[in-house]
This record gives sequence, C-alpha cells and structure tokens, in this order.
Amino acid sequence: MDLEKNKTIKDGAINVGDGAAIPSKQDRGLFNAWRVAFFGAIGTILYLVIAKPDPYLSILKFLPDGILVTFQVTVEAILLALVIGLFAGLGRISRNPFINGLSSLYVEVIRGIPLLVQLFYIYFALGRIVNVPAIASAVIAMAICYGAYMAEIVRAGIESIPKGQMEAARSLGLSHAQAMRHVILPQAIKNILPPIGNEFVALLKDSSLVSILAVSDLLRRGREFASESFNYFETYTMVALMYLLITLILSKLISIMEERLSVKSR
Amino acid sequence: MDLEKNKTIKDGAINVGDGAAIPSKQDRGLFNAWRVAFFGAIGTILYLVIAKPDPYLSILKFLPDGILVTFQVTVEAILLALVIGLFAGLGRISRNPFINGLSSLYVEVIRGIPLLVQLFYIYFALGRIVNVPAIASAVIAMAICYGAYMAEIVRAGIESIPKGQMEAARSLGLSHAQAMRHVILPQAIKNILPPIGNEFVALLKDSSLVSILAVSDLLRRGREFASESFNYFETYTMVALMYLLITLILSKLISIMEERLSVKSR
Amino acid sequence: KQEKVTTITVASDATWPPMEMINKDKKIEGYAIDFFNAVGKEAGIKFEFKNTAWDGIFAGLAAGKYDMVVSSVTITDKRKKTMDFSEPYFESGQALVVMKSSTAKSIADLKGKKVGAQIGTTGAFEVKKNNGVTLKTYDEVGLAFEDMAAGRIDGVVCDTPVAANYALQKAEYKNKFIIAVNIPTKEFYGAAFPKGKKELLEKVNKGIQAVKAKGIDKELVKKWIGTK
Amino acid sequence: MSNQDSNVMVDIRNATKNFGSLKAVNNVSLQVYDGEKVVIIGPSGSGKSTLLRSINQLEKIDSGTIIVDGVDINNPKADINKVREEVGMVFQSFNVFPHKTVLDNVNMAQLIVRKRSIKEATEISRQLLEKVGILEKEKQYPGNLSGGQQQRVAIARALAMKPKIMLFDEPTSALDPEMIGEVLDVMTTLAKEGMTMVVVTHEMGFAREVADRVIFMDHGQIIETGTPEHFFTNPENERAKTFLSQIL
Amino acid sequence: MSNQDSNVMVDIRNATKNFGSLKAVNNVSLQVYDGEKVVIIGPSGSGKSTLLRSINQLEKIDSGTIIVDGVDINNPKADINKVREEVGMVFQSFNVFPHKTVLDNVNMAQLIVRKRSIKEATEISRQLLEKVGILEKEKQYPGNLSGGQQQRVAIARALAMKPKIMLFDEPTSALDPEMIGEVLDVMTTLAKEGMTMVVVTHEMGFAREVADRVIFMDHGQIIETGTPEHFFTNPENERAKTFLSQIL
Ligand SMILES: Nc1ncnc2c1ncn2[C@@H]1O[C@H](COP(=O)(O)OP(=O)(O)OP(=O)(O)O)[C@@H](O)[C@H]1O
Ligand SMILES: Nc1ncnc2c1ncn2[C@@H]1O[C@H](COP(=O)(O)OP(=O)(O)OP(=O)(O)O)[C@@H](O)[C@H]1O
Ligand SMILES: [Mg+2]
Ligand SMILES: [Mg+2]
Repeated sequence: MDLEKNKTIKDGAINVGDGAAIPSKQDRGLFNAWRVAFFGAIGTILYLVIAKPDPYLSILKFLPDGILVTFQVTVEAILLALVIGLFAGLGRISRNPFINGLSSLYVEVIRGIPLLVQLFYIYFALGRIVNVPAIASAVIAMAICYGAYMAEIVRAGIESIPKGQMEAARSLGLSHAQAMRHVILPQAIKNILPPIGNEFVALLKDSSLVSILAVSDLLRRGREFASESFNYFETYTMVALMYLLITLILSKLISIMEERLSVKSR
Repeated sequence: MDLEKNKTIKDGAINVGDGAAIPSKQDRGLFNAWRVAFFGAIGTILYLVIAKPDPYLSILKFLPDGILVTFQVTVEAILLALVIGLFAGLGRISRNPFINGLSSLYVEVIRGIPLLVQLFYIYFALGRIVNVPAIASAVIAMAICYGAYMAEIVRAGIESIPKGQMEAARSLGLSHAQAMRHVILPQAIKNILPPIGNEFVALLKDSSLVSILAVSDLLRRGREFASESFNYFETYTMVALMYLLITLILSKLISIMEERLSVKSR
Repeated sequence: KQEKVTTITVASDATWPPMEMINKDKKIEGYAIDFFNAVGKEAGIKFEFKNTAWDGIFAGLAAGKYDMVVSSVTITDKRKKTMDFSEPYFESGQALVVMKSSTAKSIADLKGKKVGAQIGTTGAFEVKKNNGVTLKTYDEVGLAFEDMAAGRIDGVVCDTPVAANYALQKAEYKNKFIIAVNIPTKEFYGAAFPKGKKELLEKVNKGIQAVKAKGIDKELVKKWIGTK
Repeated sequence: MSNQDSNVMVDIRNATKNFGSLKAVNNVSLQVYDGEKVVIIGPSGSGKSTLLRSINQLEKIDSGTIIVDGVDINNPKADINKVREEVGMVFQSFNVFPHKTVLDNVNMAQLIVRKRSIKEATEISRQLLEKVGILEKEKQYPGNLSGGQQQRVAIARALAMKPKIMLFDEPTSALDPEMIGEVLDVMTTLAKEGMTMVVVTHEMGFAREVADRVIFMDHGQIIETGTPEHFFTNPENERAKTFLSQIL
Repeated sequence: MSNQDSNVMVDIRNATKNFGSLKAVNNVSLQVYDGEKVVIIGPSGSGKSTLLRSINQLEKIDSGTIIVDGVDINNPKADINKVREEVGMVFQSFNVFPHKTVLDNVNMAQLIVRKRSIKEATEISRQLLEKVGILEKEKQYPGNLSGGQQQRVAIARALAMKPKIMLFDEPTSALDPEMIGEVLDVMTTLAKEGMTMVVVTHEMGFAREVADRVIFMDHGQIIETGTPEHFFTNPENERAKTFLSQIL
C-alpha cells in the first residue's frame, strides 16, 4: 500500500524526477495540491481577465500563437530526442568499444553543458554550416540535449529486462538485433514510458529557453508584449499561469496514461 | 556486483538524474567517458588558445570574473534552496493539513513553471516591491525554484528512515521536533546528500539562465564578448568548454565525496 | 532577377520603439518599417520583416539566414569590416536617461554606478568609454528601463529616438524618467548586408535617395517621433 | 502523581482502536498494578501490539480511557512526553539509533529529556550497559552488533530514563535462537528487581517463570486472564486451547 | 551438414572457460551421440550450466573446440544463429516472453528465423502445445500461467524450431513440487521419441529412467561417467559418493 509512494527510494538512493511532479493518487498531499493548483490557476486567470481586462485580456489574446509554437517545439524536439536517445541508449550498452565510447561521451558531454549554452552554440554553429530556420535549430538543439537524457532512460529500461530474455531469444536463433527488436524493446518500453512522460513535461518547460533565440514561443510573446506595453509584472503573471496550466494538464494526462498502461499490462 | 549499476531501476521505475551524469566506477563506459571528456576539454582549450590566440586567448581572458559570478550564484542559491527545501520538505510530511497543503502547493506550482519564467517573474516582481540587487534576486529566484526540488529530496530522505526510529525516540520522551533533529534528520542526511550533489550540478548549469537578467555570469560574459567581436562561434565554443570542465570537475568531486561517505558510515 | 518585384527577408529586432517594434496585432511596425516600405516601392523590392533577437542578429546575417538587417544599426568602422552598409537613412545620437531625482548630467557623472544598455549596441560601447562606470547589458532595452524603474541601475544609454520614446511618451515612465543629456555622437543608421551583395545594395541605396528626395522621411519623423 | 488507586500503574477502560473498519482493539479493559508482570499472548493480528502501543500513545485509541500513573493520557491537556518518560518501550525490531554509538544511544534521551549532565548520564549508562552485559561495546556503532546485543542496548536505553513501567513487544522474535536467551535473562533479572512489566511474547518458558498474570487476546479482545499455572495447564477458552496446542 | 563422425551430435574437446581466475569449465571433453540422452549432475558451482551453455555459445569457451552437428562453433566463420536453430535450450527460469501470448511465444522464432508462414507456424505451435498439454492456454499471457505451465511453453517453443538436440538446464528446480511431474513427463515423452538430449538436473528418478549416460562434474571437470545403474549403485569417485548420499 505504501510501496508506490516510496518508489523513488531504494538502496538509500533517492531520485526526484526532473519535470513537474506527476501527481500520483498515492501521494495525497500532491494530488490535492494538483487540484488546488489547477483550479487556482484557472480561477486566477478568469478573475484577472474579468476584473482587469486591461491589460490582462489583451495579454491573453496576445499569447495563443506562442502556445502553439511552444507545443510545436516541445513535440518535435521530444520525438527527435527519442530517436537520438534510442540509438545512443543502444550504443551505451553496446559491446563495441567504439560505439559504446562514443555514446558515453555524447551523454557525458551533453549533460555537462547548460541547455542554454547548447542552444546558443548549436544555433550559431549550425548557422555557419547550413541555413536552418530558427525554430528548426531550436528543435535540433533541444533534441540533442534531451537525447542524452533519453539515452540514459533507454539504457536503464533495457537493462531492467532480465538477461534470460535475451538468452532465450538468441537460443532460438534470433540475431542480436532481432532479439532487441522483438523481445527486449517491446518489454523495455513499458518501463521507459513513465520517465519519458517526465522528460516531456521537463522539455515543455525548458522549451521556454528558445525564446532567447527569438523563436516566438509563449515566453517570447510575453516578452514582446511586455517590452511594448511595459506591463512586465502583469505579463509574466499571465505567462507563468499559462505554463502552469499547461504542465498541470500535461502531467495529469501522463499520470492517467500511466495508470491505464499499468492496468492493461496484465 | 551488478547491483550498484542498477541502482536507479526498481519496481520497474527508472530514474535518470537531473544534472550531469555523476560518474560511478561501476559504470565503466561513463567512467571512461568522463576521463575522455575531461582531458578532451582541457586539451581542446589549450590547443585553441595556443594555436589561435586571437580570438581564443582574448576570450579566455574575458571570462574569469564571469566564472566567479557563476560560482557565487550557484553556491548561494543551493544553500538557500537547502534551507527552503528543508522547511518545505518537513511541511510535505507534516500532519497539519494547512502546512502540508501549503508545502505541496508550493512544490506543485513551482515545478509547473519554467525556471526562466520564474526568473523573469521573481526578478521583476521583486523589483517592484523591494530594491534588491540583481544578483541577489537571481539567487532568490533560483533558490525558490530549486527549493521545490530539494523539498522532495528532503521528504523522500526522511521517509526512507524506518518509522520505528521515530517511535523509539518518541517513546523515550523526545518531542516530535527533538526526534526529528536528533534521530531522523542526521540519518536522513546520508540518503539526501547524493541527490543534492546531483541538484548542485544541475543548478550550476541552470545558473546560466541568470545571464538573461543581465547578471554578468560566465554565459553573459561570453555573450558580451561575442556581441562586440562578432566571434560568436569561437566564443560559444569556449563558453561551452568552460561549463563542461566545471561540471565535470564538480561531478567528480561529488562522486569522490559520496564514495568517502559510504565508506565512512560503518 | 528579371522580375520587377523581388522579395527580400529583413531581420529586425522589434524591441526598439519607435524605430522597430511589435504592435498589438503582432505585426512589426515603426519608423524604419514605414521608411523601408517606401524604399521598397521606389526600388521595386518587397521587404519581409522578420523579428530576430538582437544578440546574434549579425551572426544570422553572415550565415545567410536573411538578406538584410534593418534594426537601427549604427554604421561603424568595426562593423564595416564584417558587413556592408547602405546609405544612412536616419541620424541619431545617444541619450542618457536617468531617474527624475538624479542629478547626473553626463555618463561620467555616474562613476561608481551602474548604467544599462542593450548588449552589443553603440549605447553599450558609449558607456564602456567611461572608466569607473559599470556597464550592464540587456537582451532588450526595455528590460534595462524596467531595471532602472526597480532601482537596480542608475541610468540607461540608448539611441535618441528610443530614449525619447521611453522617457517622454510612455505613460508608465513619463513621471519617472528624464533625458539627462543627448550625446551628439553623429551616428547614422544603415541597412546592413552580407559582404559582396552589390546589386541589392545599390537598389536599396537608390530607393533611399528617392524617399529622401520626396521628403517622406520628414513625414515619418513627425508620425513616429514627433516634435521634440 | 498518584490518585486514589495508588497501586494501579496502568488503568485501561473500554479502550477501542479502529483501523478503518477493523477493530484492532475492541472494548478492552485491563489494570496493571505496581510491580506486576503481565504477559500478553495471542495469535497474529489479535491486537496485542496495538494494545501495548496505546499505553504510551504510539496508537491513539478511538474511545475509552487509559490512565497511566494517574494521568489520563487521552486528555488533550496531558503532557504525553512526560508520560512517555515514565513508560519504557522495547520493540521487536530494536530500533536502536544506527548513527550513534552504543553509549550515545543510552545517553541521548537522558541529556535531552531528563537534562542530566553528560557526566551523570554516562555514569548511569555505563551501569546499565554493565547490567545488560555489553559495557565492552560502548564505543561501537549498532551496525557492528548482533541482534541480541542491539536489543540489550535498547533495553538499557529505556531503563536509563528510570521508567516506572516497561513495555516489551515481542522483544525476542526477531532474534536468532542462540540470542534469545541473553535477552530473556536480562528481562528476568529486571522482573526480579520488581519492575512493572507488560510483555507481549511467545516465549512460554519466560511467561511461566516471570508472569504474575497471563492474558490471552483474540480479534482485539481479551478472551482469558489467569495465572500462568492456570493458563498453561487448564485454559477455559477453546481458542486459547487451540492456540496453546499450536505453539507449545 | 555432417562429416566423417556422422553419429556424433556434439563433440566437445578440451573445452576450458574462465571467469576471471576461476576455471568454471576446466579442460572438458565430451561426445554426445545422435539420439543419446546425457544427464549431467554435480554440486552447485561445478560448471554444469557453463558447460551446457557453451554448447550453443551462450558462453564462449576460452580454449578447446566444440563441434555441433559438424560445425565448429568457435570458428569465426561459423554462423552461430544457424547452429542455435538446431539446438533447443530450456532454462531453469523458463524465460518465456511475458509480452506475448502462449501461441505467439511458440510462433515467434518460426516466423522470424524459420520464415514459416503464420498459418504453418500456428499449426506446428498448436500441435506442440497439444503435446505439452496446454493448448487450452494458447491465448493467455505467461503472467497468468503457473511455473510448470510456463516451462512447458518454453519446451514447446524450443521444439517448434525442430532442433536436432535439446539442452535442459535444471528445468524443474524453480518449480513447486506439484508441478515438477508435469514437466518431467513431457521430457520423458520427448526422450522416448528419440530426441538427443543433454539435461542438467537433480531429479534422480528421471535420470534413472531416461539417461543413457550420467556424467558427474565437480570443480569444472568431469569426474565420473557411466550408465545410471552403475552410477547410482556403485560410483567409483569419493566426491560423487558424498554428493549422491546428500541428494538421494
Ligand atoms: N497502522 C495500521 N494500519 C492499519 N491496520 C493496522 C495497523 N496496525 C495494525 N493494524 C491491523 O490491526 C490488527 C491488529 O494488529 P496488531 O499489530 O496489534 O496485532 P498483533 O497481535 O500484534 O499481531 P502480531 O503477533 O502479528 O504482531 C491487524 O489486523 C493489523 O493488520
Ligand atoms: N557470468 C559469470 N561471471 C562470473 N562467474 C560466473 C559466471 N557464470 C558462472 N560463474 C561461476 O562459474 C562457476 C560455475 O558456474 P555454473 O553456473 O556453471 O555452475 P553450476 O554447476 O551450474 O551450478 P548450479 O548448480 O548452482 O547451477 C561458479 O563458481 C559460478 O559462480
Ligand atoms: Mg505485534
Ligand atoms: Mg547451473
């Protein structure tokens, strides 16, 4: 009954997820906090817009296309990161010392450099080589960064499958690649999905960094509004509430998905 | 033998740390990658500075005070975050529904909003109310954000102590607070330190965000240099290498500290 | 190239009112926009403005992300080394904006204090010339003004039209800020091009001359900047 | 400190404790007299631990009253920490403090709660460690001790508060067989010295030798009470009979 | 596919496998003939599993040669996947694929490796499931099956490849006693049908009934070889004697 709650504590090792807290029904406090935060955010937005339409209503009208860009960057980056993470994660467990070394180096280097610096770097460095639009380079930069985290998730997910599964598949004459594809990965995915959900929320939040590159995401739109109207305080209030609302909804959806998943699988 | 490696996998739950990968000797691949990355970074810096002193040497000379600011922000923010996290973490396990609700709400809301948005918000909102210097408000903003993560670490650390310890202490006549202070927290700290080390590295990287607030940290210094000299590519190369070097050293120090700690405790 | 109307992508950091800024409809507008639309009419070019962060705007130009930068770029010798400029289309100076309560009459008066400017602008370079004054650079000039309103810095240096806009026209700041001094730096804005785009450069120059000849620039000053 | 019933140390009346819909302790009344040794036995889940733990309010009863040394512990005005000082508790899982040496384990509450000087506390601790036979381990950390040794530290730690009554909740059932004896010996000595004791245990030899009264619980209720002789030779209740036949 | 020694299915010569400084298999030679049933016994850690696993190269030997059905499996040019198709393996821990139904477990390698049509594969799978007695579970997931049922799925899965030899590594030792019989029955039937088998097991009744030859291993070496009668009634080696006296 209490097991679920202590899920993140083992061998004295504590891991606190990256992104927003994904509310589990087991954690009463957080579950209630989710509801309070969610309805609180909606309530506050409504109140502000109705009680002080100037500037709040104008802000609200100014933001929507930014939200779309935020979503676009997030979704595209996470998909690309997944692909990168899959290959790098497989590389991290490869017996080939070159591939293994390269993947490990990628993970180590990328995780050692701030995302913002990577964004600048890839944006400008990429600009020297090929002419990619701002959003595309932002997506690529985010994906390269998150790919390193995904790689670790993929690696851990694969390593969580008992090695007897691989042996049984190989004994039947499957090649290593076939065994991976038909036996290991399908099982690993179940373990991988929850932390990926977590990364998804984290990436959504970090996507705000692309505003630095003048990609017109939610935060950028807010900054544009503020720089023209000087309503910094009001604008950032609204932007923060929008992000909060989005991550709350997202993490709720993820937790529902996870529940479904754990019910379905037997 | 293999246990350590799988430390982060339990009940099918995978957790991948936030910050840079802290290299454990058990993870050969990553351990080697650490060395390659470390000496690679130093080698690259030396090569660039010697082979192309213009602009690399000038960049290198321009950055040091930025590094100091980066360290200052990181250390001050982590200390403040620890204090906040301690109280909020205790609040998260408090039986008092008001305190518990408030702490949970704090954790949920803060983790739902991008750090960059929080930085803008706290920086400018704070500026309207009181006159705090830029660095101080940056530190406060970082600490409020990381305090939420710390709170979860503290909570998990405390919950990892068997509840018989609290009962034994209370049975001896200690008050709840005395039992916390003399029995629970001293034991929890051992479990809490590794994830805090992880947060430390993560915070160091995230401290690059304060450059947005015109705090002259490492990244800001780099941007200033680039904007004047137009050496964007070269400058960001150098900045990325500096960050990499710092986080590599830091995560190494943390892993050494952890090893010492786990040897010492019995 | 045989066609009458070619479309040109123009980068502009639209956080520089009243020269370039974003209006409520998320369209770029301002003096420079009107001016170059007029230039385009004369030269048979269609300019498409693209909002771009100032920091890195020249890196993007060099990388070919856009064909031209119109973003209140002052023509300097140092910049000329890495890019080509059109004929000047606007004369500007630098202005020091301070709080009304301040007694400073020049940047030098702010020794030991902090003065803000947008990163990589001639305003920032101007502040740097004064030893003992701490320069704080911002991504957008608006953030510098906001920081001054919060009391974190003691002055902001930026181009005169922008200073006039912030200090004298915005309701929020009208009662707080004052232009301490206009520094006649005699600087001129030009459109920036990657090195070697002679053909386009000449077309634009002809357009600028035509617009000036028609006196459109005077009208636009009246529209966007107003009388002193 | 004492009232009309001065020789009653613990007075439980109609105590009931619910866990959800489960009545773990169901309308139980029990008096423990000064100097008396009461042994509680009963099948797993019968509520023995819950009853014991409610005496020093590790569990809070839902109805009924519990008076310990004259203090109604469920009275909101009662200082539960004061009551707990007088009630020593020994757990099945020892619960020694792993981050403190044996000596510091025994010293701690003396310093914090009784506010003794470190010198006085150490003196008392040494005496007690001597008594339970592990003085030579005083500088060790609990991690280096066997289960039996840890349990003796726990007993010394409780005794250091000079309690008026000691509660034991299956103190030997987490121990390897060869260590059970050393703990029971300490408890027997303690009993002989006149300590008031309530002991939940399945060690029938100990119960026979030490108990003044044996209480049999089932389904949260006291089913049978009697002297050890009576109880072990001739229990009246059917369930008690079955239980005894299983464990003897 | 075959060479001069056509009736030798597995030919192990001077095989040695080191784990660090430990010689898990130490200079072992062993021939298994077509249709022969070999039972390997020996104490824990004696190298039985390692020897068995090296036959289909789940462990790669450090020196010596292993020729399976005429193919030198340690020759870098040998296609190990081809060899493995011919060698069925059954593990102590079943290793059925939990994400696939019973039928899909048995179908999978037929489709991927043998490239049979789904229809043909399903037909073969059904026959085999019938044979091991769990056809009625074909739509179930392994999580809903008992250990004995899972092991029978694993056997059917291996048989579906139509292997020339079957290796069993303690196939019943992870099973509850009441399920051991159902698995041994399947294995006995298989043996009677003439399958070549190498079985590591502690089930002496099975060894007596089925084995042509019993091999006793200790410390990585084959210490004694003989017929079951000889071996169980009159072992020559001291260690074999001690071992037998312990497990019989
Ligand atoms: N904290 C709790 N929450 C819910 N139920 C509990 C709790 N503590 C005890 N119970 C339940 O109350 C009943 C009585 O438990 P208790 O521990 O008092 O039994 P016991 O007689 O000590 O058993 P044992 O010999 O196993 O220690 C049991 O059914 C138990 O499951
Ligand atoms: N992958 C491995 N790495 C290191 N040592 C190993 C490995 N596999 C086996 N060993 C060691 O090799 C020796 C032989 O192991 P093996 O599993 O072959 O013994 P076994 O006879 O099958 O024993 P059991 O009856 O316990 O299964 C043992 O000492 C074992 O610890
Ligand atoms: Mg109990
Ligand atoms: Mg084995």
